[in-house]
Amino acid sequence: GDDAGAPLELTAALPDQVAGGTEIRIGDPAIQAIVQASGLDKELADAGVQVEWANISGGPQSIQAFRGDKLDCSAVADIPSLFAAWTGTSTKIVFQSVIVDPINHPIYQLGVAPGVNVSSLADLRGKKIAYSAGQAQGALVLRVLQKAGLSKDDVTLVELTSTGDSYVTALGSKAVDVAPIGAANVKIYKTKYPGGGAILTGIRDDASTLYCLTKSVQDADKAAALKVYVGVRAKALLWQNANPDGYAKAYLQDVQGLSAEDAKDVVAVDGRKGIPATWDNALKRLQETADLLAEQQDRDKLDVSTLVDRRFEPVETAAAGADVVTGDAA
Amino acid sequence: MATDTRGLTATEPAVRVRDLHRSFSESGGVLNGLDLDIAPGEFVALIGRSGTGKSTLLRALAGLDRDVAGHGEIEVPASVSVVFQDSRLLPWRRVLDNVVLGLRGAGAEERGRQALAEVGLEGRERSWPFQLSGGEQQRASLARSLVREPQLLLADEPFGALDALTRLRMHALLRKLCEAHRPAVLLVTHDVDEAIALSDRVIVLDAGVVRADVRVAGRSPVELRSFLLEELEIR
Amino acid sequence: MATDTRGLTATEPAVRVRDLHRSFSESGGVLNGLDLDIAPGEFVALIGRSGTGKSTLLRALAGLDRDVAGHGEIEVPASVSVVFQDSRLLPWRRVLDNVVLGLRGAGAEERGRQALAEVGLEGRERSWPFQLSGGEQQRASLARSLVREPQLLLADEPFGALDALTRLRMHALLRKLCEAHRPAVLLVTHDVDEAIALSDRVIVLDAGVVRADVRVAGRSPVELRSFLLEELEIR
Amino acid sequence: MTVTEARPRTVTADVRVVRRRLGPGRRIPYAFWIGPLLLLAVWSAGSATGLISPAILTAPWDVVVAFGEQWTDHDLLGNILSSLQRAALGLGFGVAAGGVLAVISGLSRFGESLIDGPIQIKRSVPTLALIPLFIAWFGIGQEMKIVTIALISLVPIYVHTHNGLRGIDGKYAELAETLDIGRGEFVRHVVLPGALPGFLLGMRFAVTSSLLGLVVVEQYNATAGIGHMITLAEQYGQTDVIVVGLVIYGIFGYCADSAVRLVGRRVLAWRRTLED
Amino acid sequence: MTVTEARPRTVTADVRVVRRRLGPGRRIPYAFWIGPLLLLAVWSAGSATGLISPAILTAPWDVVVAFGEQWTDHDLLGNILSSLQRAALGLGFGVAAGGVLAVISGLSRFGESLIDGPIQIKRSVPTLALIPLFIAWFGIGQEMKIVTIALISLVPIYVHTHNGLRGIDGKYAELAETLDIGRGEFVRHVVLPGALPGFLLGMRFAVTSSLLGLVVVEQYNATAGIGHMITLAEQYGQTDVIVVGLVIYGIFGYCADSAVRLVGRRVLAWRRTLED
Ligand SMILES: Nc1ncnc2c1ncn2[C@@H]1O[C@H](COP(=O)(O)OP(=O)(O)OP(=O)(O)O)[C@@H](O)[C@H]1O
Ligand SMILES: Nc1ncnc2c1ncn2[C@@H]1O[C@H](COP(=O)(O)OP(=O)(O)OP(=O)(O)O)[C@@H](O)[C@H]1O
Ligand SMILES: [Mg+2]
Ligand SMILES: [Mg+2]
Repeated sequence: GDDAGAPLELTAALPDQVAGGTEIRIGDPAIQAIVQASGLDKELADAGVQVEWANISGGPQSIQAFRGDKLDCSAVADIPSLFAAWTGTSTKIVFQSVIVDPINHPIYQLGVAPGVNVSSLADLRGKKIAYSAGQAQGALVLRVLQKAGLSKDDVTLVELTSTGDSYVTALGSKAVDVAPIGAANVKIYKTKYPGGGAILTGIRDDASTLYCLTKSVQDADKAAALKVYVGVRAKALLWQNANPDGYAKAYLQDVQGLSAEDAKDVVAVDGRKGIPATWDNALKRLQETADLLAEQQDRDKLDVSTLVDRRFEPVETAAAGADVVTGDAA
Repeated sequence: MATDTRGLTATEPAVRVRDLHRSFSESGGVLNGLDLDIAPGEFVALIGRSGTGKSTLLRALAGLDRDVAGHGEIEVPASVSVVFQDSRLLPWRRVLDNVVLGLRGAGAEERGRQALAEVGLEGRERSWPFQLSGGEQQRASLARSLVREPQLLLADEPFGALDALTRLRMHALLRKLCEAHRPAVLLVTHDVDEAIALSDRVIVLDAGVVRADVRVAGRSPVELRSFLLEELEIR
Repeated sequence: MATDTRGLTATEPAVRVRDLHRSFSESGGVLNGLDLDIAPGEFVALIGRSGTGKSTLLRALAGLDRDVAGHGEIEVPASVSVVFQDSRLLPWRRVLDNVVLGLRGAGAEERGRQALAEVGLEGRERSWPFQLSGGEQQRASLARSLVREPQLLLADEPFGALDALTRLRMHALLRKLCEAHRPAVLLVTHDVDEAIALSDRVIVLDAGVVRADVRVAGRSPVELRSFLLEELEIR
Repeated sequence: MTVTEARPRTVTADVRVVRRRLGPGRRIPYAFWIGPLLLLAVWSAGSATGLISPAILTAPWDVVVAFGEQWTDHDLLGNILSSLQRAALGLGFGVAAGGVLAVISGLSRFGESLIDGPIQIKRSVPTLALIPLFIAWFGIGQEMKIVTIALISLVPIYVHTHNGLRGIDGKYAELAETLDIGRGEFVRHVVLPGALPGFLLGMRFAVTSSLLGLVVVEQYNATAGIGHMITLAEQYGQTDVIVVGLVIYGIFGYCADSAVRLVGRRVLAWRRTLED
Repeated sequence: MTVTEARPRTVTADVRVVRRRLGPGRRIPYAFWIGPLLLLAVWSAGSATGLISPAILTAPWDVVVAFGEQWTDHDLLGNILSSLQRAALGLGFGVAAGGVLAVISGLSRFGESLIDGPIQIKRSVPTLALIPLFIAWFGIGQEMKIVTIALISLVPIYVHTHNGLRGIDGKYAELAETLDIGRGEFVRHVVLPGALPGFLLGMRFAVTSSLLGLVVVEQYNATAGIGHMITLAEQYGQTDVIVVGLVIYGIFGYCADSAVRLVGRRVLAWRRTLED
């Protein structure tokens, strides 16, 4: 953001023409790998968009980089944009995607410690559950409890930050009975700790967004470049659906350092990505999450429509064309 | 008065001490109003019982007692060189480097080597201080002071760890040096004979003041010796 | 042979040294086949030029030279006490604590106090070592050795920093102690008169061997003195 | 041969030889506070002029407000106390173990060959990465936290005491050998006092390490504690709360450090160094 | 008055006085390796007998396999090199800055009052919590990483050098004052060599700190590096890769530490301490 372009009202139409030399700073490692593997990088280059990729993702890191104005956009789930708002960093969601079959391909499952009997959400009553207030996993636990009709007092919430594989370790050492663990880690968990199990939550946790500094979408040059990027990103997700092996190789193996086998396992639990025909449902779910957190964690009410920039919605759906998903899937 | 007893000419003294007080505790002073003059080029020996304040006086003259309580007036020449009671070689510098420390100008090293040779430490230039015997350390420390040609040399028992023969050699060396550069010298020694042999004047320190102050020239060494020993033993 | 020159009776010697070699470098040894016997209760003074190896010999007798190259046989009594050339007080112990260090049994402290008083350091029990003058440190170190009543006392120039009077007092103290407990003593000194005054036998060390070994008893001090000085100066 | 007698004088002039001081000179009283106050001044000025944006570093006055909020609404005192308790317990065990290990390994080559390597290796490995091991062994309760902090603070104590011990002048060991004292007395009278300056330096690091260790261990199953507070605030991106935590850390660390140094000056009264 | 002459002997018996050794005694050659090897043996034995479950700590042989895999498939060498480069650069700047600051603050009470407080405060504050500041000032690129590591390694160098300097025996400063040498020479001939033992101890901590700092900084926008590798492996629960990382840390840390100690023995040849 050194040489800022002309200011752009948030209500003004997104410019089509990218000024020469416009650079956007994006933390979106998976898409970065796909863009490079699929040849979509040419499309970006042709449109005159220069991307400075950052290997940054997730809430805290991206918010820190936003505050220092060292990053324009970052790929995250739904929680970070809420926390950014609550802590005074203004951001806009410019991209939304979903999982086509979210219930059977969740991001998180509930890992169950060896020897603990939990087969449905109702069994959670009285159990020790790992809880991390500021992270997506924490929000998930609250939603699970809400769905199971339990209050915080019906279970023991064990404050535990999810760093690395700390939840897997906590389960394995029976420090907690239940903890949300990444679906991709379920198999690793079960092999590492025989007797360990996992159940599905039955809750949609597929929110996936690209959120940007509001300042960046107010910059005409960057907004134009982002418009291109959003289109390319939609195509990249569709490419990922069509080329799971290419994705596994380009991202999971080459970037994330997994073995070919492990990468395959990860891809297997991953669901197909969907570009929703409209963001309405996603925003409804985001509002629910915001309300739940506001209530459970004593925060201000938040109107999530202020956190999105819907000018990018048509750009995204247009790029996906006929491949958009509608109805329940969205 | 001090001046007439010493029969000095009226030249400005090199060292002038007036009413010097120093004490390390409330209970009693170490120096209690000491007066002392040393003429330029004069060689003064200082004797006194162990613990009377000889080193304290030397440290005051060298300006090393900022934090010691007391008052009084001291004037000394600009360039002072000290041979400490402990030989105080920097343990992390080799012997030659210790000797030439702070010497400037070309030939500093050569002068250092020569000074070492004069104190009998030829060939030990590259030794570490801990590799020297007690007497060798003392001689290295002496070499460090002698190589500097100061206007005032303060030497605190510089020959204490030396055998009779080596000691005589060092006497000769010191005398040669004094003749060449004529520094004022204040030499602390426990050896009354040494004091008489080397100095122009012998001073006896006791109870923090100059108890006796005698010129050597023209007096019989034997008489002087017994006088000094008596002065020393009185208390 | 060494034994007949000393005219000893046939009792087992307290110290027995045979063919002792010690060297710090390839180029030359410090001790080169030294032989020495000291009878129980005998007082031997060791003189020699600075750097001849007196301290090296003492350290060998004290068993402190494990890492020094050389060979030879040494026998010494079980309980040995050393007065080092540097006074070597533990800087972090007060003077009295230094003196009583390692002393066992009730009354250790009382004995320490007494020893300090005997060396003229009454009232300095609670001082830190750095607060003592050079001679006071040396006396504290002497007190530490004397309070122990060893079978062998090795003293490396224990009076070097003392004035004539204090020195005489220390001589008397040492003599008193020797009469009471009769340790074998090996005392290094640079003062030939001191050697003659204190010891039963004087040994001159030179070039790493015993160059001269003379009994004091029955000989004129003046003659002895000039003989020893001659022996010292020969090289 | 005239004897000069001392005469009483009325002058109390004090003209000393002025020699250029090469050491640091006398301690300036209260100078101790200048650095931290300057830091505070720069911070305040930066915040007031807008040079330091509040998103990056909350202004001091806002920190005071946040402090008040945390104190009244979020039991800041409770956080501090439970953190301090953990740190103190861990530090206590760590210092004891580190000291004992250092003496063993310092005085015996064999002990050293067994103890030293593993400690150096432990020291090179990130604690965070070892936590899974500790969780597996000690669970996620208080025990694991105290063990972890003890291990963290053991390291500087061990290394510094060992180093200090090995740095004792060999002549004091020689002296001790000629005094025929036992190993116990040797340790008590020579080794410990001689290694004390090293130990105290280690203590300075151990104290701060134990506090810093809180940030790591309080991510695990803690419901109170400064580290816990900072972790949560980081997740939420609550800069002001983070800064409250940092300020508390800074104050505690600085005070603890100054306390150790003060104790050091007391117990090292036997030294005459450039410090004096 | 007979003079005894030395006689040549053929005996080369060496009967010395055997005095109980109170210091640690002579260095045992290669004893250096015993600790780490023992650690390895315990680890191997534990893994082989199943006492250490692979879920908690991967068996050594599996680590070797994982090491091979990382080496051939995931450019382990590249990771190591880019980490080392970062660490070395940061360390270089940190050591230089820490040393200079320590000398300034060590020799001047005024300098100390300005410098010392802020460094002690920096030291008490978790680096992780400062990263947002560094990001804001230096971005998320290499610059931020190197600055962070430099600050991390500055601290031990500063504290130890300062402490070592202030611990120099005051009598050497006195000596220097009587030699009329300038401040530059004083620093060069007295202060630096006298503070060298302290500096070297600081160096041991600085080296490991710089390596440990990698784990923190390489969480941010790094695409290569050992810290990055460990962070990733943690996300995917690849215990074996984590342990590969830890082993590399252990080896580097241990070797660096041993190297500094070796250098220390060389350059401190003028000392006679319990170490010798
Ligand atoms: N730093 C100090 N603190 C307290 N007392 C001290 C200090 N330095 C010296 N003294 C005391 O002051 C007195 C004089 O000491 P000084 O070193 O001047 O004696 P000296 O005449 O040089 O004796 P010596 O011949 O034994 O060296 C002694 O009693 C000594 O204990
Ligand atoms: N550790 C050492 N390394 C190398 N040389 C040494 C060492 N210790 C002593 N020497 C040398 O050995 C010789 C004998 O030393 P020693 O200390 O025994 O002399 P000394 O007779 O006690 O002399 P002095 O009367 O000066 O104390 C000296 O030349 C000395 O330089
Ligand atoms: Mg003196
Ligand atoms: Mg000697």
